[in-house]
Amino acid sequence: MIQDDIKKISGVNPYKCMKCGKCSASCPSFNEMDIKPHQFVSYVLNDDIDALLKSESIKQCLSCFACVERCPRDVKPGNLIDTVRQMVVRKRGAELLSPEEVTQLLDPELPQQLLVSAFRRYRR
Amino acid sequence: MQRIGVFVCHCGSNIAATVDVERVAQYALLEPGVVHAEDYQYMCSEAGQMKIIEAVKEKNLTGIVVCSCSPRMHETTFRNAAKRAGINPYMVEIANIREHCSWIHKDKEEGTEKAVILARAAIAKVNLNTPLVPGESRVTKRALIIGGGIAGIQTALDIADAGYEVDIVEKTPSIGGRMSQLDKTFPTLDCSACILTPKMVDAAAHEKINIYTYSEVDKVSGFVGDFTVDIRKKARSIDMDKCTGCGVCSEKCPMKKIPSEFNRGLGNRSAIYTPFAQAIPNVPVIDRENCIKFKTGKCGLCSTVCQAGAIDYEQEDEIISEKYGAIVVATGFDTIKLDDFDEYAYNQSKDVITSLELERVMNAAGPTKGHLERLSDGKHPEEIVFIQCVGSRDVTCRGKEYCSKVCCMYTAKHAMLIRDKYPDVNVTVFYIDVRTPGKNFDEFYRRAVEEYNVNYVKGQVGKVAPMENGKLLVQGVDLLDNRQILKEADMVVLATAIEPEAGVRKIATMLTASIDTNDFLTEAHPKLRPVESPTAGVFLSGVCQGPKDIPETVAQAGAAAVKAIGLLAKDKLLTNPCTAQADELLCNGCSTCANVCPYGAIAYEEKEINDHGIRETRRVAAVNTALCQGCGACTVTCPSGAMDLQGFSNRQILAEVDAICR
Amino acid sequence: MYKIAKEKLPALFQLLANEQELILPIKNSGQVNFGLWDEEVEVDLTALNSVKSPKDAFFPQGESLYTCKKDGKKIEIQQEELRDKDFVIFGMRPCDYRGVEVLDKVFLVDPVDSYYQARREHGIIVTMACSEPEETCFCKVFDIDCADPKGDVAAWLDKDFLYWKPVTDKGKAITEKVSSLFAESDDKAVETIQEDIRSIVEKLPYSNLSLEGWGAGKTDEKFDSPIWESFANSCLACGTCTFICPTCQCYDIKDYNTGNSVERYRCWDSCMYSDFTMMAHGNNRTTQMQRFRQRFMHKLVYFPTNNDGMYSCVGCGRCVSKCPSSLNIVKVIKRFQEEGGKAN
Amino acid sequence: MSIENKEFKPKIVAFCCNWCSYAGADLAGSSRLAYPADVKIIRVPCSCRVNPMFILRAFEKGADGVILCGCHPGDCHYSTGNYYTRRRMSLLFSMLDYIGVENGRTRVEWVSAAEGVKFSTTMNDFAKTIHSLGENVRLGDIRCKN
Amino acid sequence: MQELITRGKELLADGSVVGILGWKEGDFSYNPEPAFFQNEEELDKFIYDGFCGANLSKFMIEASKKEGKTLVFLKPCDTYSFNQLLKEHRIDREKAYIIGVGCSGKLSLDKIKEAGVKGIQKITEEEDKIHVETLYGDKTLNRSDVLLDRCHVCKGKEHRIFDEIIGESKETNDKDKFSEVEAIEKMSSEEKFLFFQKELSKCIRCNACRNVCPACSCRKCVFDSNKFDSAQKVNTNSFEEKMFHIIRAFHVAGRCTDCGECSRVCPEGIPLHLFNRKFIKDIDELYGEFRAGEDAETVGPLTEFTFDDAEPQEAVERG
Repeated sequence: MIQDDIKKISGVNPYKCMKCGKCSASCPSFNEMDIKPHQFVSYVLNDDIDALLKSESIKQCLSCFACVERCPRDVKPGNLIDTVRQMVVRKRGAELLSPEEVTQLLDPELPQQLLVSAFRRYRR
Repeated sequence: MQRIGVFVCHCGSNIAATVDVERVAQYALLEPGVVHAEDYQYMCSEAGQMKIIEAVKEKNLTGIVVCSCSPRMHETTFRNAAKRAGINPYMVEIANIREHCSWIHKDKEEGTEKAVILARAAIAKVNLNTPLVPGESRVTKRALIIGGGIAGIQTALDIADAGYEVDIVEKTPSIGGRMSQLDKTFPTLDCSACILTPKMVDAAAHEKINIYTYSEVDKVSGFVGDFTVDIRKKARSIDMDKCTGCGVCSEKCPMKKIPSEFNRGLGNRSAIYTPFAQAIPNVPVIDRENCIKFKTGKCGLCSTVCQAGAIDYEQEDEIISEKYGAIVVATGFDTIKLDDFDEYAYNQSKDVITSLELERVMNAAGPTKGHLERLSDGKHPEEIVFIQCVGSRDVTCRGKEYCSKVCCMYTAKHAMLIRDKYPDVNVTVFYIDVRTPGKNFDEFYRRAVEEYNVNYVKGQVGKVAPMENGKLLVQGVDLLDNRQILKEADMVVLATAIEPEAGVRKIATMLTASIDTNDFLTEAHPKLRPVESPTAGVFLSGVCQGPKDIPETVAQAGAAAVKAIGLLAKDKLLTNPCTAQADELLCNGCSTCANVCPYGAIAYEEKEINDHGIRETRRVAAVNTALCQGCGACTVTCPSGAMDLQGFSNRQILAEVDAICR
Repeated sequence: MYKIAKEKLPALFQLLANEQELILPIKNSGQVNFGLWDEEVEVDLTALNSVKSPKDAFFPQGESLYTCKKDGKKIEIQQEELRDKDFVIFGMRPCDYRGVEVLDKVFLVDPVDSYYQARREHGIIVTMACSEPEETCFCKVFDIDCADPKGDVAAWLDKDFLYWKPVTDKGKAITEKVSSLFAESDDKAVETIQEDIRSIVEKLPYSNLSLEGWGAGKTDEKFDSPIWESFANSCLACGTCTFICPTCQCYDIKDYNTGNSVERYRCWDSCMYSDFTMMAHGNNRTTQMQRFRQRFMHKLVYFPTNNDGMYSCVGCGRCVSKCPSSLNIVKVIKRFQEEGGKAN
Repeated sequence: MSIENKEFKPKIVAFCCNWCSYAGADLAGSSRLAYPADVKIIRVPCSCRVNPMFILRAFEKGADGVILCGCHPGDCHYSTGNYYTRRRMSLLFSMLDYIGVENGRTRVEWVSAAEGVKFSTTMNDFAKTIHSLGENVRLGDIRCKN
Repeated sequence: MQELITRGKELLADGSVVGILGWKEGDFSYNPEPAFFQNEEELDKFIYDGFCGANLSKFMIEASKKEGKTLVFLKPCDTYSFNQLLKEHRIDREKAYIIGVGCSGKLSLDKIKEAGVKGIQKITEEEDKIHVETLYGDKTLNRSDVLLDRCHVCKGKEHRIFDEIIGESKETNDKDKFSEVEAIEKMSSEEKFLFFQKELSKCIRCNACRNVCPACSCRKCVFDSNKFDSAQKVNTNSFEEKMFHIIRAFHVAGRCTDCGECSRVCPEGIPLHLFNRKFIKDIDELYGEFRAGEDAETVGPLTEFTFDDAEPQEAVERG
């Protein structure tokens, strides 16, 4: 079940969402997104993963994690987007960065999560 | 040998759906001592109780086991039934097969098996039960109210009107509480002070009510009907008998720049001050931390100007020890700290305020004399944004997971009042849900929208950023439109979550009243005993128990008063007969049990003992059953097992253990 | 007479254990007690006395008698099965063997104790002479020759060999089964061992202990003596002496509730315990003096009175070395002889 | 997971104080917060009523885990009971660990009357621990196993 | 020793005391018994030497019931037990006249035997040596090699309570008292279990440890009464001895003075002090150092608490 995979990878429980929209209110890329952050949660909830996989949003998300930071229900939509993005990468069989490459690119000041998601994006 | 009857309740389908009640009864019949077993729809009903009574008479039962809901629910019911049937009420044991079984186990096989075991344990226990007779204790006909807000005042008035002495302990210099800080009240828009002040005056004037302001509860001991409380009257530095309340001292005080607590820090007060004009008592207090006289030894101006000679710099804290029969907690609430909500810029801009601060801004006696203006520059605002659920319904460590309940309504009130007084101001409310259960509440909210054209947007605000032009850039979302909204606002008002007043934890500990994870006091039963704490003789009034608005608070205050009156009206209380008892033949006289007794209920006496023919004088423990509350601490500390607890004896508990483990 | 080299003993034990249970002295955490043999255990044949006497093999410290099983309101009684397989108990000392003879007088007379009887019938006793008697020994006082053990098989140990002499038919039968490991031996070597032992026994401090004043029929003379009090003052009322004694035979019968059944078992009791022979009305002996007196009067007066003069003490010396308060039967025997005149 | 493990039905005894934890268990019930039926609750007035004898007896008679729940420290209905409990159980559990009884078999948790959720999660977690430890063989009386 | 006898006779003669609790010489060098002397003549058999390890304080319970005072000889470590009994009102200070006796460590017969000694005829004590004459030849042993274990972790040679002191003491403490406990704590759970299983399987439930213990002073032990249905006279199963020893240790926790009598008297040589000392170590670590019997007033650690005591889980997992 792909929905379960997503939940497992992201650690997100979409049922905790109370649909307040604070994620979308916080999102700097809101206007560039076809599926808005808060919709991501309902898409997962409704198991409409195909739409997410095709979505433009996963490329537009800056991984700033404002939505993760501010979500009052600990739903973390940003992690969800990141997870879907990762699934796309996996589906395409794209290669991920090799460990040697990663160390060179590392800046110890940056949040780990940001690095990982950013690398995934720019590797394509 | 006991003759035990087992009665298995279906509780409609509450139990019967997941527990095969007939099988439980069949199995129970195989247990030692059981001579009768049956199941019935509702054991707690009159018909159900009659079944018990009939069975007792027919089968000559000596013990009863009821397999039903929690003993916290119906133990008393079935004990009374036993009494009616003519057997000792303490010959009844309950097997909790609802809360601890049918409600949590879905598989009927599993549920039934567990119910059988729980019944078995109760039967094993009842086999060892002995008839117990409660003792009596006296009731002090005086009540203590902790907290002098609307909840405390109302409770005090109701109890005093019934003819009992009441003391109110309030930690601030005046009674009145949060309600005195409010401007108007929903849904009728009465002026808060106009309806509160008369009650304050009534309380002050009531011959049965004694008010200790600027005082705190220091220590509580005793138990229901007979509490002893130490009240600390903090040094006010004013002789309350001499002060006339003329106010000259405050006017002349050179320390005037101290943020006023009453105005939520938006205005200033002097070091010697009366918190607000209608304060009761109308006697100032010296804030020693900020007073020049106390800081440097110089000044003393207030003392010079006071014609009554009421200023007393030497005054010290005074401890008053008083006995009470009942205690009502009415400690109220505060708003949560917003330090962690950086996105709302509360700490960055003076124009981002909480709703309680807005109350002061709108109030004629407030820092802006009731004019709606920006606190940063005094300008008249054109665009105001309200943000709902700030910290409420928030499961992260920043907020509270509960709904604060009052925000939707006061925000509608604020929006309406602003649009009414200043039609030129645009008001936008960002909300997640609008919750308006209550008489005339939804109508009130709809008026705000339909008559006053307040702009309600379904969605949250993600960020508030102060701009260079002095305005606030509000970035929100309209979920119905699926559109992000950017608004330049002059003011932002945060519907901040409320939480119990900080001191409540300490008070709860002193009262041994339990408290939940959010620091709200726990009620004895969420539905059936909502104004009583599980600790006998302690009652709950107002927001200390959970978020509520003024009408609800007043209603609960009245209910708490009735419960307290019901207690005070009794001359004597029956005490719990489940007390400790020492077996004199086994007692070593070592005093270890007395060391752990929280009630000082164990004394020692030299006694002539006949131990199977050996006569000698021994030092043995004697339990004062009027003082013993039956915790059992002594029983475990006693190495020889001489100390035992009636109703929860070693052998009874072991019998339950054996029955469960077999 | 046979002999077997010491280093071949494990093979002997293995062979014995192949056919039946073998019980012998085993060292566990520094202490020697009789226990079941297997390849893992450390056999110790040098210890003079095991801590507990080997009477356990016939009269265990605790044994189930029968079990009451509950099925609904019905109760079913299951009798514990009697011992029906042979076992060998190896290395019993001569004094302990006498202990078994004392127990026989109790359990094999009418009414016969079937549990004990079954074990006696199936038990094959290999006794072993005491190569190095110690100062606590006084078996000689009871006419036990620790150089010439009785039993189904008698054995002697010297530096290099174990000598093996079948005595009874049972002994001969077991010898047949293991004879492949044995070599024939003459009696000479054993005689040398016996001489050595007897010369040491002569030197033992207690060997000349007199039993004057004790024995059958002395109840009245001893019963009311104030000397008992002086012992009872120091007695801790523990059961050490009783539980290590080869002849103490008192037991209690108790029930154990397993939840679904009740197991009725018997276990050793000690007359030193305050609840010994407790009945519904209380206890016959209310003071430690009375309890202390009971134990020694029983061994030295009552038992001989009822058993043709046979003492129920065998002089093993266990109580002499193990009593926490250093009281023992020798002190009792002697103190009455020394101070007896003062008794009224 | 082995077949034996699947068949293992642990016996878990939970001692709950009347004022907090028992009420917490009631709340878990009325909130329909499930936990394994292996857990059976015994009501005691206060956690300080629980004698180490009770705990050992439970193990003797075949329990695989024993958990003791009381009011949070400071919230005891009898003011101080659970403070004594805390010391007593600290020592008892330490001793059980010392003689080689797996230390997950015993636990103390403070559960208030309002913590139905905590009660349920605690019991789920404890039952899981006992499942992973398997049958109690180090402290039981074999006579009770039949 | 003569000084003790003389003083005892004086006190008897002038009526200060009516009886004397001391030690009486035995048949062998190594088996003096605790005794109650009632007259001067009996006192001629009084002895005080290296084998007088028995702690006499518990005998004061019975002596306290008698008319008049009893003279009791207490070694430094015995005074802790005396104080503890006093704290628990089990004995009467007014009924006791305490002479604190010097102590240079007490001897262990088991250790002498472990050193390969058989057939003991006579033992003579010297400063640092012990001479043993036996049926199988003579032997000389180092005193420190045959001291009771408890003397190596001696609490100190100071009497905590006394009326007068006679005799000199010599320090014998040369080991860390918690090292044995620590060694067990470091074992795996399995190893711990096997260790105690092996030791406790020897237990014959003779109750010597309990009956000698000054802290086990209950009129009727829970294991002898029907209060908990726990009266079993025998270990028919490996559970019972555990139950007995754990509960016994728990009942004396915070009260045990670590006098070591339990280990001294165990006929099976079970190191029973390891239970009590574990509790002492836990108490020291969790609630601050506490010596039961240092005085007769301070309340024990299990009848006290602080608001921030360790949680049971932390206590177990502290490692």
